[in-house]
Amino acid sequence: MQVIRQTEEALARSHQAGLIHGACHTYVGEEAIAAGVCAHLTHDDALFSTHRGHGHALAKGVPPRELIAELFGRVTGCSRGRGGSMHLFSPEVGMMGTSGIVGPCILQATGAGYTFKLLGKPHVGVAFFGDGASNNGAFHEGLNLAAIYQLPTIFICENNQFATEIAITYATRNADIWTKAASFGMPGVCVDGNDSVAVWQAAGEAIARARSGGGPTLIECKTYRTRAHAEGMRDGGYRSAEDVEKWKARDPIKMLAARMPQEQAEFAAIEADVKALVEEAVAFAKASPYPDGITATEHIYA
Amino acid sequence: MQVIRQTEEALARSHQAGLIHGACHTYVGEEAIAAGVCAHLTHDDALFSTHRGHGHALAKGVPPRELIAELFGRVTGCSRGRGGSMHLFSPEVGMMGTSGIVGPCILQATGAGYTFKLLGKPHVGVAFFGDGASNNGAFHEGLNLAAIYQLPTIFICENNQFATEIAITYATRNADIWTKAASFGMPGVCVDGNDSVAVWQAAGEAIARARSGGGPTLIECKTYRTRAHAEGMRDGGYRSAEDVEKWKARDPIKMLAARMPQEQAEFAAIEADVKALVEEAVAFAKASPYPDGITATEHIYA
Amino acid sequence: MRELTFTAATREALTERMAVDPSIFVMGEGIGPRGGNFGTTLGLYEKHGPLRLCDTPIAERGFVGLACGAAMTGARPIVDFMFLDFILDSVGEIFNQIAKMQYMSSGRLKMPVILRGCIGIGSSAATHHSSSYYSVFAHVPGLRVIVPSNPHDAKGLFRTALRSDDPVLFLEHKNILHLKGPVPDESDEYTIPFGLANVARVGRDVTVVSLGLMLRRALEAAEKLAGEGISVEVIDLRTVAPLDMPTVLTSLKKTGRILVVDETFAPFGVGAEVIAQVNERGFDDLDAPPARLNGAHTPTPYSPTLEAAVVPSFDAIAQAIRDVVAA
Amino acid sequence: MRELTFTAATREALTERMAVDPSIFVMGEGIGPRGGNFGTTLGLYEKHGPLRLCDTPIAERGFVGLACGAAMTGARPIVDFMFLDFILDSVGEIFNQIAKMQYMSSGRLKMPVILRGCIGIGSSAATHHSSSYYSVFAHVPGLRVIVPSNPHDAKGLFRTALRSDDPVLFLEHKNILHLKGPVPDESDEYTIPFGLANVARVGRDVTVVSLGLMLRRALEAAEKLAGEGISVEVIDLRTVAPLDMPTVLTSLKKTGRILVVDETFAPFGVGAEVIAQVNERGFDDLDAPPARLNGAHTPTPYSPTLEAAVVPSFDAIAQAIRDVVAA
Ligand SMILES: Cc1ncc(C[n+]2csc(CCOP(=O)(O)OP(=O)(O)O)c2C)c(N)n1
Ligand SMILES: Cc1ncc(C[n+]2csc(CCOP(=O)(O)OP(=O)(O)O)c2C)c(N)n1
Ligand SMILES: [Mg+2]
Ligand SMILES: [Mg+2]
Repeated sequence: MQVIRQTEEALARSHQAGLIHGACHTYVGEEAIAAGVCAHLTHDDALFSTHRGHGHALAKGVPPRELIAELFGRVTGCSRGRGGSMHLFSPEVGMMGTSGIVGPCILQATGAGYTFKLLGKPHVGVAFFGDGASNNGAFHEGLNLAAIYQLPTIFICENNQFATEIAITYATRNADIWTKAASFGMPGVCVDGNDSVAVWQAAGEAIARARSGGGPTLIECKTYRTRAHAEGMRDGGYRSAEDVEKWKARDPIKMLAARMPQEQAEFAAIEADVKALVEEAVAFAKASPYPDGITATEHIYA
Repeated sequence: MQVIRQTEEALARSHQAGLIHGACHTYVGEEAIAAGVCAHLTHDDALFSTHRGHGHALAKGVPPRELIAELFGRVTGCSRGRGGSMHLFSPEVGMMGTSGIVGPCILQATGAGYTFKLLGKPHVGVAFFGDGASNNGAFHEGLNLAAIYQLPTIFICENNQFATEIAITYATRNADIWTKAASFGMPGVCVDGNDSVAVWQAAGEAIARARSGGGPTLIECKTYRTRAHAEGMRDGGYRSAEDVEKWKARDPIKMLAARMPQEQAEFAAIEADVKALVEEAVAFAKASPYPDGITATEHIYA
Repeated sequence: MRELTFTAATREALTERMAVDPSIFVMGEGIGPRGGNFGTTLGLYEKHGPLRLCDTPIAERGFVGLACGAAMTGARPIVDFMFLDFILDSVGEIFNQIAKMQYMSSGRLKMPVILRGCIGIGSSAATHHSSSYYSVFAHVPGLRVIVPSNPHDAKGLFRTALRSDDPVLFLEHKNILHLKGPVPDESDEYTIPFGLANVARVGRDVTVVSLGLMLRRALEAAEKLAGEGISVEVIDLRTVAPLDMPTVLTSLKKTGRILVVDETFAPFGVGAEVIAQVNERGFDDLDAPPARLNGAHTPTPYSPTLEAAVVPSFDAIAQAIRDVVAA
Repeated sequence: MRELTFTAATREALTERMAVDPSIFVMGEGIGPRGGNFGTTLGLYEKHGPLRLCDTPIAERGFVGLACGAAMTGARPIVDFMFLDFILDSVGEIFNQIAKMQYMSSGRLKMPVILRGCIGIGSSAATHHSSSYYSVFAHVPGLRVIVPSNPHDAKGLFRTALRSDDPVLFLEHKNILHLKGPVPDESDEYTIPFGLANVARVGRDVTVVSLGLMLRRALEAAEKLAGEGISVEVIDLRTVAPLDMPTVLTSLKKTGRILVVDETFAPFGVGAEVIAQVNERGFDDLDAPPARLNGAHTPTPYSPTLEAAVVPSFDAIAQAIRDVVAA
C-alpha cells in the first residue's frame, strides 16, 4: 500500500510539474484492494484492469520506476512509452494490461480463466473494475460466461461510489453490486474495501475456490477515491467535502496500522524504504530517454 | 390467438411451397403471450420485437394479408417487401419493427418509453424478446436505463427454453429470468406463458403501473415453441419428442377453451372466421406484385 | 465579427434549438449538471432539467439503442460520447438499426439522431482516446458524417444537424475544440448544408483537399508555399458523407493537380475515395497522379515523440504539396 | 483432384490443426453438438468435447472479449459468428483491444484470434444477414482480412490463419459456401500466405480485380468476353489486408486498363483503395481511367426483385469491362 500511495503522490506532483503528458487517474484511498487481492497472486496469474490501474500494476509487481517512466512517456516504461497511464502492460509479471475503455477487462479476465481451464493450469484471471463498469453490458456478458463455464476468474468491483461525477446511486437502483452475482448463479461477496485484511480474506477464499475448480466469484469492495477523478480535474459539486474527509479518516493505510499498534516501527521503516524507492524511481524516469519516433509503427503485427 | 396460429400455419405451408424466400420463425405455441399483452395496447403504444415477430405484429394490428405479403416479398407487404420475416414495420399501428439481430428491441422499447416520458404522453413501449436475449448485454443496459429513468416500458421475455438449440439452462446458471429484475431495482414477474389469462393479468398490472408513472416491469413468460426454430430446419437432437408433446398438450388455445367450456360455439365461429380471413390473405399475397427493382435504393435518407 | 470556440459555437446552436423544440434531448456521461466533459452542454441542465439533459451510466450501446427507439417515436436525441472512441460498443445499434431504420420501414420512420464526439490525435491522449472513424461511418449507407474545421462551420453544420431527419455523426477534433474563430451574431440564422465543401483558399497550381485539424495545417502550409511561388487552392470537405465532389472537380479542372491530406488511416480512407472519384469523373483533368498524405497506419502511441511521428506534420504537408506540383 | 465444398475444406484444415494444437478452441452459437449453422465444426465436438467446441449464449461482445483474453494468455481462439452481421456488437473489443493488443504491449503479447463468419447478399437473407464489412476491418491497423473465392484457397488460407499470431477476419460468401471445387489430398500441406493475390485468368486487354463471389462472376464474364475478342486478366485478391498491389500493378503494366468489381459499397471500399494505389504506383501505366463496379450503396432489401437490383449482375460486369476496354 505504501508503494502505491507514494508512487501515486509522486505521479500527482509530476502531473502538476508537467512531466506527465496525458491522463492520470490515481488510486489514492483504494490501495487496500489491490494489495489485499494481489497478495494471493503469482506472476502466472493474469490481471486485467482499467483506466485507474496504477495500483493494480504495482501490486502485481511492476516496479515503480517502470510505471513512472511510462507516464513520463519514456522508452523504459512498462509499455515502452506506447501506452501511458491507461495502457499498462507487463505480461512478464502477469500484468496483462489496462484499458482506456471501461468494460473489456472483465471479458479478458474471463478469457484468461478460459485458457487456464482449457490448458489445465492452476492459475486465475482477475479483473479489477469500477462501479461504473457494473452497469455496462460487459459486466453482464462476462460474468455470465464465467459462471456457465465455471472459470477460474475473480471479478473485483471497486465501488468508489462514483463514475467520474455520476453517483452509483444514480446509475442503478440497486447499488449493492455484489447482489447482482445472483443473476449468474455466482457467489457474490461484499467487503469493506478500505480494510486490507478483509479484502485479503475474501479474495483468498475466492481465489482458492477458483484454483480448485469451484468457479468464479464477484467481490464488491466498497471504497472511495480521495483525490479527483483524474489529476488536474475539478473535484467539487458532485460530492461533499465532508464525505471526502469522512473517508480520508478511513484511510486504508491508517486502518491497517491501527489494527497492529505493536508494528509501528515496522510500518515506519517500510514507509521510509518506499520513500527512497519512489524517489529513485522518479529520478530514473526523468533520466530515461524518449522513444525514437521512427519506432512508432513497430509491433502492429506479429 | 387463432389469427396468429392459422397465419403461422399458412406461412409454414407457404414456406414448404417455396413462396417464402428467406427465413421464417413461427410463433406456434406462444400465442398467448402476444395476445395477452397486446390486448392492453392501443396503436399509440410502441411495440418492438425480434426475429420471431409474426405473432407480435398480428396481435398489434397488422392485418394477416400484409404480413403474408411481406414474407412473400411483395410490394403490398407491411414493409413493402424490403424487410421479410425479420423486419416487420407498421408504425401506423404502433408496430415499430422487428429485428434480425437479437437485443436491440430491448433498447428501442426503452427509447420509446423515454419519448413518452419526455413528451408527457400516457403510452408505453413494449419489448418482446426471447430467453436467449436475456444473456445479452442489451438486456442489462436496457433494463437498467429503463429502471433509473423510471420509464413506461414493459419487458416481455418469452422463455421458450431454447435459443435455437441452446438450452437456457446451459446459457445461464439462473434460468429464472424474472429474478434478474432485482439487479435493476425493477419489479420482476413470472407467469405461465401458455395461459393467456395469466399473461393478460400480469401485463395489465404492469402496463397500468407504467402508464401512471410507476416505471418499468420485467415479465418472464415460461413457454415453448412447438415447431422447429425456423421453418425448414431440423428439430431433433437438442430436445426430446416427449417434451414437445408435453407442451403441445398445454396448447394456449386449447387451454383457453378449456377454461370457458360454455363458449365452445363462439370459439368455433372465431376459428372459422379466421380460416376465411387467412385464406383470403394468402390469396391476396399471392396475387400481389413484386416491387420494382428500380426502387431498391429509395428511402435510405429522409 | 465576434470570436467563439468550437464548443461555444455548437452550444449556441443547441441552446437556441432546445428552446424551441421540446423533442430534443441530450444523453451522455456528465452532460447534465457537469455540462459535458468538453463543456458541450454547459448551462443547459439548469434550463431544461434532467430529462432533457440526461446523464447516463457507462452503457454506450444501451443509450444509443435507447436514442434509436426515441427517434422512432418522435423525439430528437443527441448522444454526446465525449471521446468518439467510446462509440464502438454501439456500432451494432448504429449500423444495423439507426442507419437502416428509414430504409427498412420504407421511409415511414425518420431517424433524427445526432451522435457527437471528439476525434483526433494529440495531447498524448493515447490509443483509446484518439480515434477518428469517419471513413468507417461514411462507408455505411444511411449516415451523415460531419467534420468541421472552424467554429463558424461547426455552428452552421450543427444547426443543420439539429433539423435533419437523418442520423448525423458530428465529429470535432479535440485539439481545435478550444480554438476561437469568427462566428456571426446569434441573430444570424445561417445554416450550412451537408455535402457542400468550402474553398478555404483560392489557388492556381494545385488542389489540396482536407478536413478538420489537417485543413488548418494545410492552410498554413499553403501560406508558406505562397512565399515559394506555389499557389495552392485548399478545399475543406466539411462533410465526409455526403462528399462534395463537384467542388473538388471544379478546382481540379483549374489546377490539374490534387493532394488529399487526412490525419487518419490511408487504406480505405478519405483520400482513397476522393482519388477514386477523381479518376471516375476528372481523369482527363489530371496533369499528375493524384496523391494522398495520411497519418501512419497504426494504433496511436502515447509518448509525445511517437505521437508526433504518426500525424502529418506541417513540413510533411508542405513537402507533399511540392512533390505533387513537381510531379 | 477430389472436390470439396468451402465448408468441408476449412473444416479439414481445422480438424487437422486441432488434433495437434491443444490451444485451439472454437466458440460460437451452435458450434458444439450441432456442428455449426453452416457445418463449420461438424464432427469436432464428438472428438474434442465442450471446452474446445464451446457453445455460447447470444453474447457476441462477451465471447469476443473472452477470446481476446484467452489469446493474451496462450490459447488460440476461433470465434464462429455464423453470419458476420453479428460481429457488430463486438466491434469495440476488436478495434480497441484485439487489433491494438500487440502494439500496446510493444509486441510482448500476441493475438492469435480467428474471427470467422459468412458474408454477402443472396437468398433473401435481408439486411441483418447480408453484410460484408471487409473494407471497414481493413481500414483499421492490426487486422488481417481474408475473403477466399474457392475451396482450395479457403483451405490454404485457413491453414495460414490457424498458425498466424495476428488476428484474422476470415470471411466466406454464403452463396458459394456449399459449392465444390478441387482441393488437394489431405496429405498435401500447402498453405497460402496472406497478401498474395492469385491471377485467376490470364489476359491481355484489361485487368479485372475482384474477390469472393464477384470473382467467380467476373471469371464467367471474362469467358463470355473472350468470345467477343476481349482478353480479360482476372485477379483474385484473396486477402483485403494485406492487399497484394504488386500483382495488380504487374498486370496493369501489361493491360493498361483496370476495373475493380466488388459486391460491397463503393465509398471507401476495395475499389477506392486499389484505385488510389494504382494512381500512386502505376499512374503511367494507365491507358484509361481505372474504374470500379460495386453493389448499390444501400441496406440490403429482402424481396428477390429488389435484392437482385443491388448486386452487380453478370451482365453489368460484362458491360463494365467492355466500357473500360473502350475508354
Ligand atoms: C466505454 C467508456 N465510456 C466512457 C469512458 C469515460 N470514462 C473514463 S473513466 C469513467 C468513469 C469510470 O467509473 P468507474 O468504473 O466507477 O471507475 P472509477 O473511475 O470510479 O475508478 C468514464 C465514464 C470510458 N473510458 N470508456
Ligand atoms: C446478435 C445475434 N446473434 C445471433 C443471432 C442468430 N440467432 C437468431 S435467433 C437465435 C436464437 C434466439 O433465441 P431466443 O432469444 O431465445 O428467441 P427464440 O428464437 O427462442 O424465440 C439466434 C442465436 C442473431 N439473430 N443475433
Ligand atoms: Mg467508480
Ligand atoms: Mg428462446
